[in-house]
Amino acid sequence: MRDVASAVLTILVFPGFGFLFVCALAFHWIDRRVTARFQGRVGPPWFQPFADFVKLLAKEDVLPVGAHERACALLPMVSLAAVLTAALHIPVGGYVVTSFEGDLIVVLFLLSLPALAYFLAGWLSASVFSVVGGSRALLQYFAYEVPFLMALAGPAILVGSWSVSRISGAQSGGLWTLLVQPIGFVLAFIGLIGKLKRSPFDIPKAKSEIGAGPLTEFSGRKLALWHLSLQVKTVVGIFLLVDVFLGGSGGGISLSGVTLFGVKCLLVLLALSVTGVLYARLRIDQLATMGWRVLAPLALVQLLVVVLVGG
Amino acid sequence: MSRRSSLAHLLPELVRTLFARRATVRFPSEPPVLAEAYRGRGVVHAELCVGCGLCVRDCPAFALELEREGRHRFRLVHFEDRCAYCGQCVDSCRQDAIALVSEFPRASPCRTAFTRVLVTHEASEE
Amino acid sequence: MSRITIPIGPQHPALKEPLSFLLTVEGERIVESALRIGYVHRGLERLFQDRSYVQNVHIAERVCGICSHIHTTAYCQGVEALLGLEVPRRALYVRTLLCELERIHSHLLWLGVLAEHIGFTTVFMYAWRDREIVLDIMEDLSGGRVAHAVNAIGGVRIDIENDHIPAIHARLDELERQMEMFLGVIQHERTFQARTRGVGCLTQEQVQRYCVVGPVARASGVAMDIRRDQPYAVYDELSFRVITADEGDVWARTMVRALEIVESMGMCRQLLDKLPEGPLASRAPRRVPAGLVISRCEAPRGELLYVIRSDGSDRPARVKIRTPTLPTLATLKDQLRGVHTADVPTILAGVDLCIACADR
Amino acid sequence: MKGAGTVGAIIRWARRRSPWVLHFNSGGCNGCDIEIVDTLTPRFDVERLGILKESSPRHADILLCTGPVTRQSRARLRRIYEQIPAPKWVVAVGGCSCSGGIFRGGYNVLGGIDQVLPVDIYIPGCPSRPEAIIEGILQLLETIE
Repeated sequence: MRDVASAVLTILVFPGFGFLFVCALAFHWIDRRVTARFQGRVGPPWFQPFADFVKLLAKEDVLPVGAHERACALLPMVSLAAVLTAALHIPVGGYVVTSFEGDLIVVLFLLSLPALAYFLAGWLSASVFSVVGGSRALLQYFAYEVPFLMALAGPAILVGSWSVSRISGAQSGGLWTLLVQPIGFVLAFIGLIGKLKRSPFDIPKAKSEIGAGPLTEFSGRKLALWHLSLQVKTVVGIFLLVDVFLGGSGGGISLSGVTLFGVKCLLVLLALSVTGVLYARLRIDQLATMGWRVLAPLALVQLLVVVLVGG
Repeated sequence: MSRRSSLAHLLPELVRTLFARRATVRFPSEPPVLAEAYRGRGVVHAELCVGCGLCVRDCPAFALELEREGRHRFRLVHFEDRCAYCGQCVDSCRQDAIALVSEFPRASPCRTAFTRVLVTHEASEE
Repeated sequence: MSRITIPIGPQHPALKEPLSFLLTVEGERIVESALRIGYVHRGLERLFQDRSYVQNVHIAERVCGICSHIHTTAYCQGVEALLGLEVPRRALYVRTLLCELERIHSHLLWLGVLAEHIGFTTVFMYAWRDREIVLDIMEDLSGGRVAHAVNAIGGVRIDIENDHIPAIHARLDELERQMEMFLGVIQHERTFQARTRGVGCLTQEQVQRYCVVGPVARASGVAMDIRRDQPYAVYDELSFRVITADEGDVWARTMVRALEIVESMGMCRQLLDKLPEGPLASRAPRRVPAGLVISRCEAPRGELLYVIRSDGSDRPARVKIRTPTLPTLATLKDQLRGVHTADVPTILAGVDLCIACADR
Repeated sequence: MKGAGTVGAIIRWARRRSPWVLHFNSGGCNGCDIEIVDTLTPRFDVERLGILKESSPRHADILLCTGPVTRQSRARLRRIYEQIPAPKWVVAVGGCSCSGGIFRGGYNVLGGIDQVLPVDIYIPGCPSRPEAIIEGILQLLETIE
């Protein structure tokens, strides 16, 4: 009985949904604030993401005629559920809900589900902008996903395990994977930017080109869930990167470990924000070219090095 | 420019901005900073106004109206919602009675609030 | 591949002003585009006929909010010519100074808009932040950030006090430093180049066929500038270069405009240094003798032309405005053919449309 | 929506602190439009007040209109208003969107946003200063139920 209660508590509060929700809003705020500071502005107050979320929940929910209503209602939930589930396998400060051999694959799969949901949302919501945005999202998915997968395969091969917590734990004594596989980290970082559709890869939702992309026709609750799923995805993606490449919490569950983990996460977030403000948005064909001509070969080289030298 | 690196070209400016004095005004909590010359609300020195109507004649937006009831009885009405704040009335006035002061007109949910009587001149010397 | 039709506008984030496009695309390539304008047609030329010459100065100011001063300059210049009025030299200097300040403001604004359209939000923010420097100068001088109400028939309505001049110089110094940074970004930032080089090309021949004017023409190697070719106000007393480029793409237009800002700052300094003493306006009669006049000015977007016909009364019989944006609109069909949909905002921003001017 | 008790208070609080705006130019001269864009940029930065400029009507709460409404843009203005999900508010920015301003009497202008849509707050000025626009929006937010 106590096991069930603690399991429920784990999933709902820490490091489950409640914790992720708070983290997502906090990271989103930090990101906006840092971006604003770099641009010479002040940025939103700390409660801003929460206010936005509540306001959207309380707004009217409309869809245009011709949109697939059930799918449009379901897709944001699928997207959110996928990233929340992925989070259960990723150690946070050394603490993980469930871990098994091969959960890295599951995590990667769950993290790419939102991209498909995003594409379908664009395709099914009966607006030209969202259709264009959706097809761009799909093209972009193919450009970043392969290098991203290969970059994350490197550490797994090195450690000899496909479990996120093992990979994270294996670095506690020795070197961070970042130092062993710098190219892999850079590729995974770039892949993450693509995954999160952040500037300079915010191609599917390019404001000045196609409105809000696939989300153009969404409003109210659905939009709130979409935003939340993207914000949670940011958090989960950063956790994953920290665990796989930056040594996680440094082994074990301790206060210093958790603090260290938090600091590393914030550093990755800062890096994401800085990359976001430094560059102009690329065009989808430029991203595809970059993905296949530069990133994929580099990932291949990194993998070969790992297999030949490390393995 | 001596720097030739093409990746992260904006970085020095980012750092400079980060440590520069903040560019943002603290407007709602502090009063706005307006230039002295700013052409905002219209005010009239009622004692100088003779009701000649030159300002009304030259106003490009028909934002001024002179309601005349006799030689020395008139009201000068200003419609802030029509006004272009161009200052033509200031130029046209030969008595220097009208001025645009450095204060922007306030928003209002109701258009009637924009109709302001600038001068009410009752027959005093008659 | 299937064709879809994308409507852009009249409300669209890529457009600050209403304008409507129907783009037929195959995949991400545009095969055809149809343009519809007229959303901002307010019937201004008719309004000019209904109001007196004095009121019309302010109507001209509101043809366009970005290049407001140059419209009043062209209008006042025309009416002054009809009147045969001698405008005091100090007034002409002030007028020219505002023209150049407005050019800086307009080009910086445009740089920001372009940057936003290629997803370079930071440069957008910086450009608009530094634009405030010019706006501050203009507000201190004229009392208006956007609508300056400086021109009047026969002169100007504001004066530049001598103790103001060092402050203006200091602000221009600040802006000069920032311009160096912007020029660096334009020339060296790789993602910026990737989005603007080779986009929206116009050849010299196309420019001449469509009668394109202003920075767009100069970026295609056509060195035309009313300020040099037919000097008005006091441009014949200033030294400046006419900036041109050969590439004819959006990048070249960016470069031309950025360098023009630098030139304009130099001109502002010359104007402030040479500012003569004297009266600010000569008295203009309300009735204008019958006649027809053509007044040309170099607006931030190119040649602006006012034709004013008078029948001897206190209001014009006809005012016809030919704005620099009009010929540029005609080139869009050519420019948009075959390009990537993502380049549409870049091209639209690149030619710097001013629909409020074009529609009137 | 009249929320009862705490939930209603939270929703009201959220609405006041997260107004997303959509900008529509119904035929203005650009003056107010560039001042609206100016409120987003470093000098005024309305993001610190929670205001975001959205690109899709579906995401917006407040419609910021400029211009005297030309005949050609009237239908579009109404359509965009209808696309915004409730609760929604309309702000008329600038003299010409309040009353037609200097363009009043033109053959192609209707003379003000309130000829087409119910306007919740009028911001005068030609063009309205960024401060005036911010002040107007804040004044509108005060009245949100």
